[in-house]
Amino acid sequence: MYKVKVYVTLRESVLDPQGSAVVHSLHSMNYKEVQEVRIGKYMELTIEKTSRDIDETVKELCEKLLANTVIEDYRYEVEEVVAQ
Amino acid sequence: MYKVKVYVTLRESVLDPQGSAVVHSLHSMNYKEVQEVRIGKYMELTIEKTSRDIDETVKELCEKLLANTVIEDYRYEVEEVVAQ
Amino acid sequence: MKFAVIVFPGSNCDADMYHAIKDSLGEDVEYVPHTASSLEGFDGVLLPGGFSYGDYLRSGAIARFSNVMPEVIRAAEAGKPVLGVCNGFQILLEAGLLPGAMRRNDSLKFICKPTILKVENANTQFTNAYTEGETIQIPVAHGEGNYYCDERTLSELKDNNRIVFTYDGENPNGSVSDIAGIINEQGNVLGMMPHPERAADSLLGSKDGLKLFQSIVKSWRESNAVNA
Amino acid sequence: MLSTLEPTPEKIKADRIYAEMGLSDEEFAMIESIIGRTPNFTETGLFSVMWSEHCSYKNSKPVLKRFPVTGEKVLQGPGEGAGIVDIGDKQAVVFKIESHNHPTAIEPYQGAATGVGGIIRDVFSMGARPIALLNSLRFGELDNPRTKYIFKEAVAGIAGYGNCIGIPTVGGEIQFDPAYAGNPLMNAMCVGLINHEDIKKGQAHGVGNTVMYVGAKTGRDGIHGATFASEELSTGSDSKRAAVQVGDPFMEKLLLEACLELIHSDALVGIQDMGAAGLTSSSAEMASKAGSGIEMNLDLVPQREPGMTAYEMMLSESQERMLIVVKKGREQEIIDLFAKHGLDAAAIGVVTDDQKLRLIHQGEVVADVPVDALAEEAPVYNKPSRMPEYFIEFQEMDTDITSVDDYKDTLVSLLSQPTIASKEWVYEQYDYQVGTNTAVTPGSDAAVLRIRGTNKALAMTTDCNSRYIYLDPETGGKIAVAEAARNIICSGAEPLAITDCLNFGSPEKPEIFWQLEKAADGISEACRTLEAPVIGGNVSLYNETNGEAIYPTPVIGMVGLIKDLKHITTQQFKQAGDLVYLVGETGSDFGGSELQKLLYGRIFGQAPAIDLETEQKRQQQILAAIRSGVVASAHDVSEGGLATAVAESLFGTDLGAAVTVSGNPIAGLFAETQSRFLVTVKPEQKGAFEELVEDAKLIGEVTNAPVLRISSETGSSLVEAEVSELLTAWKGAIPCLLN
Ligand SMILES: Nc1ncnc2c1ncn2[C@@H]1O[C@H](COP(=O)(O)OP(=O)(O)O)[C@@H](O)[C@H]1O
Ligand SMILES: [Mg+2]
Repeated sequence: MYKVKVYVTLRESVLDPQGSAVVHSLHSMNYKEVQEVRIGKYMELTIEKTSRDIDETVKELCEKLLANTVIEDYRYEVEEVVAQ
Repeated sequence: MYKVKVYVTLRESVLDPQGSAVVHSLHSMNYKEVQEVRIGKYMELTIEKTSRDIDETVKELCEKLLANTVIEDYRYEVEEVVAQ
Repeated sequence: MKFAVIVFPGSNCDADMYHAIKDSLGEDVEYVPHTASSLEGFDGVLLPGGFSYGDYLRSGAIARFSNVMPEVIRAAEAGKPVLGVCNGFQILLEAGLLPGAMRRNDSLKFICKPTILKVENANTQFTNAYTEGETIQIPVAHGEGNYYCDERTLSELKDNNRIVFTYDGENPNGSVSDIAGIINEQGNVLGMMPHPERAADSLLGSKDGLKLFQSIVKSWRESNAVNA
Repeated sequence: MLSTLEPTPEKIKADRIYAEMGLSDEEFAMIESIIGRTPNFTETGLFSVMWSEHCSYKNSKPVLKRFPVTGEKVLQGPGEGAGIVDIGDKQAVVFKIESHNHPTAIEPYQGAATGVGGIIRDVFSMGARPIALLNSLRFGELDNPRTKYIFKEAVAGIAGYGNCIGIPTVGGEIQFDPAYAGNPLMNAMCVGLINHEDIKKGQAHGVGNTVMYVGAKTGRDGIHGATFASEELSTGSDSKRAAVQVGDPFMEKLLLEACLELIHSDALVGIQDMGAAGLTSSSAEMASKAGSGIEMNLDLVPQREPGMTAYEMMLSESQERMLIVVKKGREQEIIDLFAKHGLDAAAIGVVTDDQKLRLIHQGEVVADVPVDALAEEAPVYNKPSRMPEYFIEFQEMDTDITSVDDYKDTLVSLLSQPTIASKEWVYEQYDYQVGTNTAVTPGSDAAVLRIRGTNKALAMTTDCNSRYIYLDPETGGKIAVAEAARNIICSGAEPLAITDCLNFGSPEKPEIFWQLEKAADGISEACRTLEAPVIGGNVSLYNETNGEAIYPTPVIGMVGLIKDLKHITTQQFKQAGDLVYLVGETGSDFGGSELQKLLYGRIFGQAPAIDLETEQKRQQQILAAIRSGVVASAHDVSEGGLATAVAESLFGTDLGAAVTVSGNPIAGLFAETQSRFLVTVKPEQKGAFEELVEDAKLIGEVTNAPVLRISSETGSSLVEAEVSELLTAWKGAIPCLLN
């Protein structure tokens, strides 16, 4: 059994309206020290062990569904856990 | 200067319709090994150093704005970086 | 009676609310910007629908920190009627004036359609012109109207008759116990996802929402003993 | 500073770098002779976007000339952000349609969303308040995951943008056909209202006046979008990622409110949105129209990313930006006005008298070219045109259909064709009511919005049966306009004008150019006969994937005026006992029909014929009947024929109907003969109605029992179905295909 964590972030040059709105609001709440916020997705997947290489599977999941590679980048971490 | 990563996830007890939908489509794409998906937010903040304790600040930001603690949990990581 | 329609950046049902009050209900109403620092002179406060601050992060999350919000809270504490519709409801939740939180619709899609509501509690200052158990047609239009609260809060809401409207028949968003609208303990703050201001003119298909506003005015007149 | 990485003029010429930007050798030579030297990299970029088909219409101009563009009520024809038509009471309606096909193919959510954002800016930059959005969509068949994904995401993107900004999306049309599998179409239309006194034009008058930039910061997104839109899609198009922009509807909402306030300021001289080709087209066009020049200091352009070059800034298509010209000395007022709406405004240049676009970056002149050369003097091509083989073949074919297995099953199948099926799955995602003016919501022939404060309303629709146009572009072009007008008329409105979006394949192919010319001829003739001039539009060519063109798809957006709210009419049958009339004769018209597609899996033969005089006469008579209050419901008979039209009129009611069809039952039920209407009338108004509408034939009546009964003249039953069964097929089709 694997616990996989996937981080999907907007590509550097892509506008992040959410992030800008949050910075704006933090400034007006007087947290002027916050310079930038970028907002992405964080996903936790539980995946059963199969004969396939887990890295290969996760990469495929990300490319096909979890991330929109036209505007997003992704990275992930795999951790093997012992099923209870 | 700090780089802060904030992870906001739905509480265990709260149903995650988005996660369920992703599991559903992964299954129909024949990734039957995926058992569960939980979807949260991943935020990267760039925060200037001030006299305040950074942990305190980040906790406040999360409690006040970044997470809605009625349904969400959060955790974060702080990394100090040297400004270029 | 004089109403304030609070306008946040990104509000987009502010004008609809304004016209419902002015043209259909025939009461006084003014827009109040999010920057305002006083709500003096207003007898009721309306938080309209829309996408305040783009609904970025979570709907209502940023709006609750607007300058005018402490005044909205003060008005609520002073017992004035405060109505939040759709995004307004979301803001009231984020601000803690009502319990619970909103999740995305269980369909994960924005949904705009007429819904049938059941008036669960006709004994509030927002519903006294309806009869208990009456069904009314009021449209919804939202992407995040899937109301959530924990078990304890839910039983408290139920025990104290604070669920004011439920969806009758189809639940469009997956909200717990089919909740469409709830009221605070004091009975002067109502949050609801359906849009009564869109059901105040028969040209648009239903006039069932008008009674909600009429209820507010009626209660206010009674408690202020003002003669119309 | 010229980026050291940029090629020198000599290298641009020697290595034909201009060709990668879409300029031909001849065009590059023309540029050299206009400016009297070889252009540098930035200048080459300016010309390449401004001379792209998307901005210059270099291939389509000769065709567009054919359209009738004037009319008594036309206040502004093609050429500005959007056209304007007078609706009385010192008010006018502003509308335009535009394509965002290629971005939607690459990134459907953002592509569709920014398409909506762009057309909204076109309307509010005219000074009008946008009141409604429509769209016209084409996808491949919903039988594969990729198409389903594009369809779902494009719809979500349209919804995401329109809902957030708070403009109701009230109508549209969708067709599904393999011809669009690789190249979906996304056309968005916006309708706005304006008072005559507020009409602003995008012109940069007054030497010394200040050029200001407002809205979102400029990033590297969408660089070369206009060029990209003027190329065919190929399998490698995914790598053109920079051409996709992310929209920020919240920013646009702020910009919208700020600009509508700005319109009332006498400090404002001119305003234009930064659409395709961003800063380049907005500045060059504003100066060119006013006969002036503009000098801009690019260091002052608000930038989202560090280190952007002049080339990148000028070609960026970052969204939610506007360029305005204000009176010298009044800048602070403007800055304050925008600040009130949470926006920054920056003075970035001045209006000059030398008719040049001059750009300064980091202390150096990085471009200095005549504005007219950019904006107006793009070459115009008269492309060769040739009648395609398929057309000649189709004209000879017999398309009669002599047998179907079971009439009722056929009707059920037709109702479940995604093109006919209910689009509720789509429009439920659109907030079609925000603004509380939508008197007729999606689901009828046209959407109707009341004009607050008056007793009038506007009806609006988008239409285009591209199958007919493929079979016969000229006839199909006429039908597209006629059908739009029918939808408007059936709602109780008189057509005011149209906007069009010409989606075609590559004009380099003579057969495609022929389609374009013929369709334009057909549209023009219909516009003349039906008195609905063209007040603006958009051209999207090169809609091909791997050499295969889409069906020619000239989408028509039409707006009509309802003079009295009492005239608002919908397609739903109203009451049991009402008489059902069919207006117009029925023939064996099956070319390009839904039935043909259903039975043969493809379309062929001749498009249904249309006689515009007859069309016009019937439309006028039906409108007169509606205005005199004798019409209970009206619906045009289109895809799927009379049986489909009757079923559609029953959906959303708890009624039934019993009707009789004459002649050949297959044609009577399913033929797509043009210029036909389905009308119901209260029995007591029978005489009055028949007097007003010549070609009306009584075919049956509305019944209490929710059953549809259709019989032949001889009395034999053709169709007998519970309305609920038909409804299930019709409503369930699209959700079912998506699961
Ligand atoms: N993409 C869309 N967006 C919004 N509404 C749509 C869309 N497609 C279809 N509709 C609505 O569904 C109804 C039926 O559409 P259609 O079959 O094209 O009608 P018609 O043939 O009368 O033009 C219309 O009210 C139309 O506005
Ligand atoms: Mg129609």
